[in-house]
Amino acid sequence: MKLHEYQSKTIFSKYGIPIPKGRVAATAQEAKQIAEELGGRVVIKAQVLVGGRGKAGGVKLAKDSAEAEQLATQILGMDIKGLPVRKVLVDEASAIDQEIYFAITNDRAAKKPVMIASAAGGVDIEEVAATSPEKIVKVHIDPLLGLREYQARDVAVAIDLPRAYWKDFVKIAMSLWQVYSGTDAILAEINPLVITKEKKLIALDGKMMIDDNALFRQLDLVEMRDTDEDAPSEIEARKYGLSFIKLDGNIGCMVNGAGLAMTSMDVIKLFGGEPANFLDVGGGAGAEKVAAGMRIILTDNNVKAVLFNIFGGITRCDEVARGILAAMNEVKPKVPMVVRLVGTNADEGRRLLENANMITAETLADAAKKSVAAAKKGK
Amino acid sequence: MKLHEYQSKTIFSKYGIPIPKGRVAATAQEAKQIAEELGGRVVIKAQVLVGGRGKAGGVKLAKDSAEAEQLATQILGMDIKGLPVRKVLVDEASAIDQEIYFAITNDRAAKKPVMIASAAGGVDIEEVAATSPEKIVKVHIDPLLGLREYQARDVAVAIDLPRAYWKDFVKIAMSLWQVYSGTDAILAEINPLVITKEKKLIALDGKMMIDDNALFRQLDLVEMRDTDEDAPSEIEARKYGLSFIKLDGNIGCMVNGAGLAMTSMDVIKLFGGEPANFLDVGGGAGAEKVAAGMRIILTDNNVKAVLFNIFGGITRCDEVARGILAAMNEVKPKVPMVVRLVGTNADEGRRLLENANMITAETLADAAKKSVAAAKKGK
Amino acid sequence: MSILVDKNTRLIVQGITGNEGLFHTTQMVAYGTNVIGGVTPGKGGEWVLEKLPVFDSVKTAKDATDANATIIFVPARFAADAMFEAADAGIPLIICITEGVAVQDMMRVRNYLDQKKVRLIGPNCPGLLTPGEAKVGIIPGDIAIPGNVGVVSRSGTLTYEVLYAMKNLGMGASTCVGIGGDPVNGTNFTDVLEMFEHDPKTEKVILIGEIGGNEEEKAAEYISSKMTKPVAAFIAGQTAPPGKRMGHAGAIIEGGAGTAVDKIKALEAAGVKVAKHPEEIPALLM
Amino acid sequence: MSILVDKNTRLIVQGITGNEGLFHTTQMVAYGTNVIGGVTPGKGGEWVLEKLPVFDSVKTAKDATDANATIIFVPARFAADAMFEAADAGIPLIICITEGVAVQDMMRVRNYLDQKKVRLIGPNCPGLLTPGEAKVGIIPGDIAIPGNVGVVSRSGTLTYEVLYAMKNLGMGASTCVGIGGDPVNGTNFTDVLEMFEHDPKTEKVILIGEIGGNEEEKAAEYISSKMTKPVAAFIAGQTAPPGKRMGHAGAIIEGGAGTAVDKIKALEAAGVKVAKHPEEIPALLM
Repeated sequence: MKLHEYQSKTIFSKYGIPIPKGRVAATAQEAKQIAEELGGRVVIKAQVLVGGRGKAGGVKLAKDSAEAEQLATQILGMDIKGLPVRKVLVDEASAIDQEIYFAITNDRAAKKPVMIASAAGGVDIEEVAATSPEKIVKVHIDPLLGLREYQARDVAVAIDLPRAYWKDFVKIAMSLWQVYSGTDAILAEINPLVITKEKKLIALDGKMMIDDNALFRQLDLVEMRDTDEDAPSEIEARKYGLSFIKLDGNIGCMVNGAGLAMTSMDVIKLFGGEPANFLDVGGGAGAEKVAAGMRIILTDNNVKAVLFNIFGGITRCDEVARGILAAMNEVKPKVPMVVRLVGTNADEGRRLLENANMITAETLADAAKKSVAAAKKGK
Repeated sequence: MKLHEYQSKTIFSKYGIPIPKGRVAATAQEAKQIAEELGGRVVIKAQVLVGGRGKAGGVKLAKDSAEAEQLATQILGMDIKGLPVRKVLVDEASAIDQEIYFAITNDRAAKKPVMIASAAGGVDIEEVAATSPEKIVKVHIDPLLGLREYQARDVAVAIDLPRAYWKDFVKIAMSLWQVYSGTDAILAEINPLVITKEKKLIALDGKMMIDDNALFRQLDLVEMRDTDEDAPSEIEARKYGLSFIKLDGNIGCMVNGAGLAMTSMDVIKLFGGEPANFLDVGGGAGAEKVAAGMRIILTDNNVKAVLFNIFGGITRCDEVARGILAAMNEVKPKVPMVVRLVGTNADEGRRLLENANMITAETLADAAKKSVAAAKKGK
Repeated sequence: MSILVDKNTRLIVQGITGNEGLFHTTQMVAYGTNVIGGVTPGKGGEWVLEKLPVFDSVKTAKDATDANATIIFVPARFAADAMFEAADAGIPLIICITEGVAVQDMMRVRNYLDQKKVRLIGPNCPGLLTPGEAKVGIIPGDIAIPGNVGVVSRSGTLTYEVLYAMKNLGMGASTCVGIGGDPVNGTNFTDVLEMFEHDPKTEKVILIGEIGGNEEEKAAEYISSKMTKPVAAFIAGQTAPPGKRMGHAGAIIEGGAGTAVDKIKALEAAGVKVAKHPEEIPALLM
Repeated sequence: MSILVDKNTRLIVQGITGNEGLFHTTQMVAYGTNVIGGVTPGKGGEWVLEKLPVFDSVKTAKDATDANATIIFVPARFAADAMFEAADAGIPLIICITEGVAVQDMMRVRNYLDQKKVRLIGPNCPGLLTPGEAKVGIIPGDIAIPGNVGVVSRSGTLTYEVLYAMKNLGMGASTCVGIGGDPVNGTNFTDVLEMFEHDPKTEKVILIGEIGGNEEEKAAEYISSKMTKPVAAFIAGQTAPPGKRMGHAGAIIEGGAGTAVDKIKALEAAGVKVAKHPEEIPALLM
């Protein structure tokens, strides 16, 4: 789950990391009022869950509240990489001396959290990593011990941070560790962390991603989820615990297991088709989940055929078959359906679907070919 | 640093451990009022930092507020093991089904925190440990990982706690771990943890000891220190960072290092003397600390001679000598002083004391003999 | 022989009285796996399938049964505790089927278990199958036959596809190891490849990977430098749209994009035959 | 030879620019100890005693000097961090002089260091002295001469008494190890006795204990079962009033009261000669 910049910075601030004065606004009028309260120059920043908004013109400097209103109007009307801008953050403008990159994230290979920092912050850090990897500092954190102050100091030394800022930097690092571990973050990123002309360290921008698997103990954060930017079908899928991604093809897929779901897409493509979605019904999917998945697939008008590929393990094929039957009763689908059931309780599942007028397949290749053919006919 | 029962239970409650309703009172009038507020039967408990108050008559049951006042008057007039009772805790009386012992403390040999529990709570647990060690359950806690719920469940199983109470017991255990680690406790003890007739688990009594070395990060707790029960000389010593214990002999001792201080007492006794105190001036003791130590020793009228035994290491003998001179100027002692300086800057120290009219000694045995002789003469 | 589990495995089931735990215990027992009991706190003293004792804790279960392996079916929020408990009780092999364990929990688990020299398989994995001897997990038993091909996979159901395709061709497996797809887990490709390399019963190996991370690249390194046995592979997600990225930091840490193309290239460079679709794999080893 | 430190020790000082650190660095250098630099965060690039470089971190100090030992003189509240830092930087021998470290900090330190196979001496200890070769700590150098007696002690200044009494009798020490008096520390009597038992230079051993804990009893066990070299001992606190107890729990955990009488009994039963006062010890070994 991604958080907006303004949400991330609110969390930073709660944990003691200095951020610029500012507030989020949903209208240009609000933006104007915030700019008036702040006085002086302000920055208007589009709040969208996608990178590159600066280059897209989503971040502007306003010299006063009148200009703030005007720029907010402009930005609130924008689409950035397909996402409409619904909110802007109005922040006091800072006079910047240096920009630093600083983040804590997971290193899956090392099985440990890691601090990443670079004196070359602000710009695209991925590019820095590619072209000047020596400018990127990484220090691993023992997940049982937690971050220790000397490790933060090691980072300060390694990025040549002027000595006068070490104490503040160590404080910010310890706070960012609290943010990361306290919120079950996958990423807690400050970019840039700036040294201002007034010789202060401030988190000018922030980005956080939270582990969806940990939301059961992060109930405050669940409320921050911005569903405006998800496709309605993805929101509906999440409600049923389905993993769904909409794609541009015409063959709807329902598969159990992420690996097999990706593979089913691969094989459809291998035989000349185009998948309409990725849908993993998960392990132990019951009838209700399957029915929900089928409704979601069929709301996409591009779908000309549906492939069910279920290899029973934790999932029982009879349960899936019941789900398919229930959904068919309700949705009355007009497109051909190819079904392949193998594994746990597959016989019972096939028996249940016998009279349901579906195309059956034995192998995955066979199922893929049949659904490609069916989709072509359906055009 | 020891905490009173009422202080310990306040902390327990803050961390979510259920305690009886009640409050502390300094006068019988207050006790009466609290008993009125609580209604019904109450327990009046002497608040002294020493064990065995129950046997000493410091814990009584009152059937109403009038009796509460009467018993509080009685208990507030008591001395328990030499300590005057200055406060009583007035708690709602509980109807008890079972008494359990439960504590978290340090296991110095294992270098780990340990949970200790016994179904035979309430009584003297030390006796249970001596006579029926099989009734005591110990489970170590990884200090980096912290207590895990299954460990608490293991304890519940091991003490045959009825299943209905497991959930609450696990909650209490997790809370007690938070108490222990959050307050830098050396001991966080609930004895007894009771099952009431109403089928509730409640911490009926509590005892905590805090690590003095961790008080720098436990500033809230520092304010809880009850100095009423310390000798004024010990309070004064603590102010200067000296480790001082008053004893009954007549030879004052000032030594650097706890081991050497104990040894100096041992050797004084070996040669027929009686030490008047234990005083460790600590490592790197400067002149000011030494002067304070000397003032504290000389306020004891029993002292007929003083032995200074300083083996310089981190402590510098010249600094100690300066402290002795400063204190002598101020206090003008009337008793003979035996001085032995060896180690770091000992020559300079001896030179400084040359004209100070002190008895000097070469070896520890020599110093002990001379001070024993001097004290005898001084009688 | 085989790796990790066989007829001598003495297995307990954590979460044995839950829906999933009970269903799969039944399946494992039916397969002939030597399941000797289970754990559900608060249900100690009960019995499952009339012959399997239920204990309140792993410790009491281990004391009573001398189990040498445990399989975990508890809900995700309790899974970390279940793994810590198994490790502390001294069970040397832990298989965690549960999916959805929080990643910070898994980092703590993994760093703790590494101190204890405990082998963890999973989480979010289908477990282990040594055909004809022991099914320790949720891989349907009837889709594989005994043989000399070691199978290791990050995926669940995709593994079933491959085992099933093998069986249809009369090809058997020595042991099938589902290592799970989570970013932080207990056992990686390289660990299992090393076990297969040293297992006399295994003559060939099938590796089933997917996009993300760099474990397939590490496996390729191991294969080219240490392995003598032939390996065939499949990588899922060749046509997947770029997944949800962990932001910039993820790419910096992981070094590469973890694409199927990169992985296939690395494996082919190590002499591994890579299949176009999973049902094609067995033929590559014939 | 000797144990732990000698002429080849390459020592850095954590807290080298502090009062205590600077004073004792001067003393160690004057003794001839191979001090090669120090650490004070924020003072990297400065010099101490004109020839010792100061670094901002143990890592940079280790990288620049290849130090193989570190001595810690930082204030108590920073001591745990200093020990973690030294261990993480890969320094195999850490001597912590600092007194007053919180005990929960020390439990974390000890459990972390045990994973790293790092040797910690202290905290709250006088450090190490191998007479004529290296003084790594605060034991005054001129009170001991080289010889064949290994000395191990929980106490600070009491150790000096014993070394001094030895010197006055012409008896020299192979190495003197102050293990420190804190309840949770890095190295215990038994560890050091084992090193002395295997050190060719050490022919006899002096053990200086005190009341509290049960390390002396454990040492007695080791001596009676494993040691071939003669051991003499002294236990401080024979006349001490019962100390401040850790409440009931302490006694349960520690098993005994940790009295001098118990310790002396255990040692004597193990064949150790126990002195009545410290200056008497050397004679027991003559």
